[in-house]
Amino acid sequence: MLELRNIVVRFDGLVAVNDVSLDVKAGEIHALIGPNGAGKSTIINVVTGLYRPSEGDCFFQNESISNRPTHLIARSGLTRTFQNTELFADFSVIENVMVGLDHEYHYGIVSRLLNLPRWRRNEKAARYEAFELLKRLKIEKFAEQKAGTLPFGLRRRVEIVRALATRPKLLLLDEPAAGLRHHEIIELNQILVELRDELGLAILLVDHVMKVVMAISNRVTVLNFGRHVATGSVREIRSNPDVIAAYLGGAGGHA
Amino acid sequence: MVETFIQLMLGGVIAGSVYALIAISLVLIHNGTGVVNFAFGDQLMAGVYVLVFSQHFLGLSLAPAVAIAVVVSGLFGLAIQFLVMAPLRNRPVLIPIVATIAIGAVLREGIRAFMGPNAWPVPFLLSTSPYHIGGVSIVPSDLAILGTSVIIMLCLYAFFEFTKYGQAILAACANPTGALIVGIPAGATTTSIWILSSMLAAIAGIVIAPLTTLTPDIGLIAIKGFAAAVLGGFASLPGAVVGGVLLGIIEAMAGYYISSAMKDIASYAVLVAVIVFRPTGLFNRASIRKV
Amino acid sequence: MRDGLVWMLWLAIAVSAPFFAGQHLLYNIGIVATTAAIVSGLTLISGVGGLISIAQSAFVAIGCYCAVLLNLHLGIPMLIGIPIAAAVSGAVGWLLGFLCLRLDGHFLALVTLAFSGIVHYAIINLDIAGGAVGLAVPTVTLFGFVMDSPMAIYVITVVASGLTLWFIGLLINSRYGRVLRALRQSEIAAVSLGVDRRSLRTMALATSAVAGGFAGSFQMLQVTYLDPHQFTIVSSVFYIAIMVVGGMRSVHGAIIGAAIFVFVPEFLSGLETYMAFILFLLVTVFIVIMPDGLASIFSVPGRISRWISSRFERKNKNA
Amino acid sequence: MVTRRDTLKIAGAAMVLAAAKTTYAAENTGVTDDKIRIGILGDLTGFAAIWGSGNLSGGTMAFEEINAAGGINGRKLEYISVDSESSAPKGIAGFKRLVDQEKVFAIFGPTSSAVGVPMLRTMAGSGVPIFISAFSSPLATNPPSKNIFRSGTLNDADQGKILANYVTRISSKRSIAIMRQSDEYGKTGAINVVAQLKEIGNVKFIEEQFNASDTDFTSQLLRIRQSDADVLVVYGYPAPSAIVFRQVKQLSLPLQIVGSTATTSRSYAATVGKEAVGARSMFPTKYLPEGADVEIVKFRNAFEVRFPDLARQTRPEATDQMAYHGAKTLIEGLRRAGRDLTRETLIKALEGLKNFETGIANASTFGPDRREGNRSAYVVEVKEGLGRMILPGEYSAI
Repeated sequence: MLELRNIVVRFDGLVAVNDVSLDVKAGEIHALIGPNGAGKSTIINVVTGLYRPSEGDCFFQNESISNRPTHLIARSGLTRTFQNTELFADFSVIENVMVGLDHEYHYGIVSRLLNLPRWRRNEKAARYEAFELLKRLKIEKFAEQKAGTLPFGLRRRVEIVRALATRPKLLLLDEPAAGLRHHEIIELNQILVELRDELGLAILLVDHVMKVVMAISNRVTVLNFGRHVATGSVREIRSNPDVIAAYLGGAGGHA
Repeated sequence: MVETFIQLMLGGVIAGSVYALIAISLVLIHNGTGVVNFAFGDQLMAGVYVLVFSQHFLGLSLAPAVAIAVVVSGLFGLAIQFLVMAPLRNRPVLIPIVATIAIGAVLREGIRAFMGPNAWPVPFLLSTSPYHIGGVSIVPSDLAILGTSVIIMLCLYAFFEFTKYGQAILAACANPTGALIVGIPAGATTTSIWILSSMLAAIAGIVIAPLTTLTPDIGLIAIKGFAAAVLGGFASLPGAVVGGVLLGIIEAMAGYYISSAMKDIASYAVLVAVIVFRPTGLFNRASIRKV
Repeated sequence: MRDGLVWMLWLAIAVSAPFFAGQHLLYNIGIVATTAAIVSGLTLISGVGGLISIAQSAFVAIGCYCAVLLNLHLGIPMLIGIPIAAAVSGAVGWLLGFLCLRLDGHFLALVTLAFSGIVHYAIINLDIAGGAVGLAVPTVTLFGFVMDSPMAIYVITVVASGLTLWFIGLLINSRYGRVLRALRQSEIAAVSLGVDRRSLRTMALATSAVAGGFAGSFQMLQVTYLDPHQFTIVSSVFYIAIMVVGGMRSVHGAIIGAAIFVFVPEFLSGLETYMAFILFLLVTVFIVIMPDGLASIFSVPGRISRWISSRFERKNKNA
Repeated sequence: MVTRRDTLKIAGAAMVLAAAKTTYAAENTGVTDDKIRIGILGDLTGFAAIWGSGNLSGGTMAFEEINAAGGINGRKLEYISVDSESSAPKGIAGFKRLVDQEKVFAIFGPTSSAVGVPMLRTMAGSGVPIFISAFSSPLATNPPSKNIFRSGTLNDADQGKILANYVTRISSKRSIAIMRQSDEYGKTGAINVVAQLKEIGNVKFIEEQFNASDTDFTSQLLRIRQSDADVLVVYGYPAPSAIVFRQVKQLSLPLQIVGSTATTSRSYAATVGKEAVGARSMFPTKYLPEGADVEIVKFRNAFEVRFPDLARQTRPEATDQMAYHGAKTLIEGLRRAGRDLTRETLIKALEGLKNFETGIANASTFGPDRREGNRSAYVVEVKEGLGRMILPGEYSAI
């Protein structure tokens, strides 16, 4: 579904990602792990079009997206969340989700200005769907609360709902478990598994929290110093000596 | 022909160093506090009026009058920071910017009412009699502007590169949270930037005003300084100086080789072209925001 | 207070004014209305969209001059020419946005500043448009009647600016407004959700240009003369100040800001040459103590009632 | 239940109804048995305040003096000052306020072309007598409106004509350079200079422009150097003109400078510096505000006592002087209109003024089709030590 071929990213001579290939299959949860500075977030930014790869190519559903603008990548079914959450703080929760739905419930300026039925119908439908999505993640009772006032765990969840609102085929989650408490992590795991199994979503998960990664991932890719170390099932990864070396800090020499 | 060209260049460079003097301070405030200071031109004007006031009504001689002007202007910068900028610190950036517009108007209209709308004579710091070198006339008092802007830029450069305090300010500008962790209070750096830039305003004014005629509307020239800062990329002090001088030269050339009617249109058109085709300014490389 | 109630208040003032107000007050209300409508364009691009445009007076100029020149040279009646002129102004706004909104929105402030300068100096040197001397604005005719009485001009301008304000208000409360606000709060999140920031912001700039050109032309019917001095960078900056002082999140802020800058100077006129000094001192104080603009007083009743109801709920819970 | 549509309908109907209502001003509005209400309208704040504050001080002084002397035909003057804030919309608002709300009989002002010219249609349509002393756009009196008079100052059409005549006379090469401000002021002046030069014939000229906020004029002056002009006309505000004056000398251009009346403030030569020596400017009268003429000395002393705050700013200036003269002319009109004062009789009385002297500015003359009180000027020259003197000779535009 998503395929990275030999991606290289350089900033001012500094190589952040070096020759990384990766593929995410439909309907799987794919985890991307690695120590700090391994280039995980850079990969997400490349996939979503915020950075352009210096070399290599990026395919989504067999089409190259390397030169596509960010918003078109999102519209083609690839949506992300952010490491430090990027909610629209002044908006209510439901408005946040409605921004995600904006493209689905399109109406023209004219129909708003002339008060045509189309805008009212679409606004209503969007609000309804947003509410249903909030229900799915069991946060509908916060619908009218200002997003900026929510506790961190809830904000993450709102961000996931907002991403779902764009009807993605592949969800990119940038450290969704960072800063969450134990029971929140368990709930998160449940949600992600549900999304995969019920909606058939593919998920690319970037995280260090092993409680998440190891519990739900179908496959795992490990990066270190911007290089690909290994890809495989959770069990394969656990027993891979290169991975162990990478985490223990001694695997610089492996290519 | 060659003399004409050199004379033209010289005129452009002098006018450009006026713009550069202003651009330096605008860039300083913008980088340090995130605010575009629309009051700067009026601060510059007010600084000179303090000088004039000290001379004409307090009977001081030039040197102490200059000192008073610079100090009063610095105190005014302190007042701006404490009374206006600090309370507005967490607001959308447009609000402190509009506050500077209002502060500028307070100064301009206050001075107009108190010192009158007519021009005041300001003492020249250097002679206005030109030297003629090979058909080109060079005026010492004009060179004072160029000299001052170069000196100020060098001083600022030295201050930020070689003093601990300057380094601290730079660090705080680049990363307020980080600076806080290291123990540099964020408020202190913005305060010192406001004081510093306000003192620069008075100095710039005292150098510029004798040559441009002191009226309450002299601050309008800051628009050109702003344009110069844009041309230089709005990020670096050397960029501001080069931007200012370049703008002056463009104006002079357009005024002579195209027509005086096209002078401003040409320079603004260059500005638009720069922004559209080289949005980070002529002298900066693109930077990437970390997510 | 509910949005609708505020609108009713404006409508009530506009409609009842002819019955109680003299010509002077009527004229001032007309100026407030047109100024507010001009500023409402800025509310859309800056207050809602978070971008700074220093070109509003340039858009006003383009609208005014087009309408007047269409009338003088092609004989197109003003009331037909003004919408055409507003469209021209909008097209220019669109082009400007298209050129400079490719990348970061911050460049808009700089490009519009330069653009304001270019338009001002172009007008000054354009002899067909009266050049520096300016142009008298032709009178409006409607079905063959010359509408030049103060009352007729009041009605025309207030209706036109009311429509502009109403349209911009609707736009702000539509999905366009929502997405623009989203872009202001987190550009990166909005773009990652599929929001096309470039086309959206370009449209917003074009719309603000239309508002400026349209309402500005009607203001010129009141002022009766196009003087290039009315269209400088300084006047563009002034429009921004009006927006912020009134409140930059809604069109009500534009109306309040315009009213302040029209009525407060008259109230302070006894100060003579010190008037503007005191006025801007007050404005500075206003900005510091009410940074959300004076329009935020409209939210006070709502906040009080919410506070009361929250107290009430808590009591119920306790009981 | 009233729906939104209903409210809009009601609103629309009310507007139409209101549109039918109009107000009429009476011929003697603002005149009572013992009072005449006069509005003083001018720019007290903003870029054009130079002229507005002069209009206010000169007007105030003249009105106070006549009141102290017992008033006009048994009536005291009551004056109301309104600030037009250097803005055209505010000028019209101020005018409407004076006429509609303050119910004044006549208006003394407005004071700048940027405000005054946009107001002309409103002023002409109102029928209220308007007396201008400060701004110089020829449009104010040409075509003449029944109720708009101007005196003291020199309009830009006349000034352009006089300048052209004068510089042609003093130019030995019959080649003139013109540096003009890019705005309305400079443009109107230059148009008229050029028109008159063409009228005279056999004169070469070159025209360059600059902005009021410019600081460097090298490019324009170098273009002028390419021509063989020996006289330079500078038509612009004091601040840029001062730099032009200085740079001409610094570039050693062999030009005799002749500035417009804007370059004649008392401190002007000092702002230019020693380069001002020898420069000439138009001046709308033969009396300098710092001069020793009897009436001027009287005026200056009274002014300094009445406005110590302004005296500190090296005033009175020409603007105060012209306003004082203008207000005295208006007072003379009111006096001659007699006890039976109406707008019609005031206009008739003003039209009857011929060579009305105040000893402060050039005599005012009006007529049934003449609304411009002063149509002649003098030339002032800056001497060594930066003092100035009026050169002999009066130059008339008629």
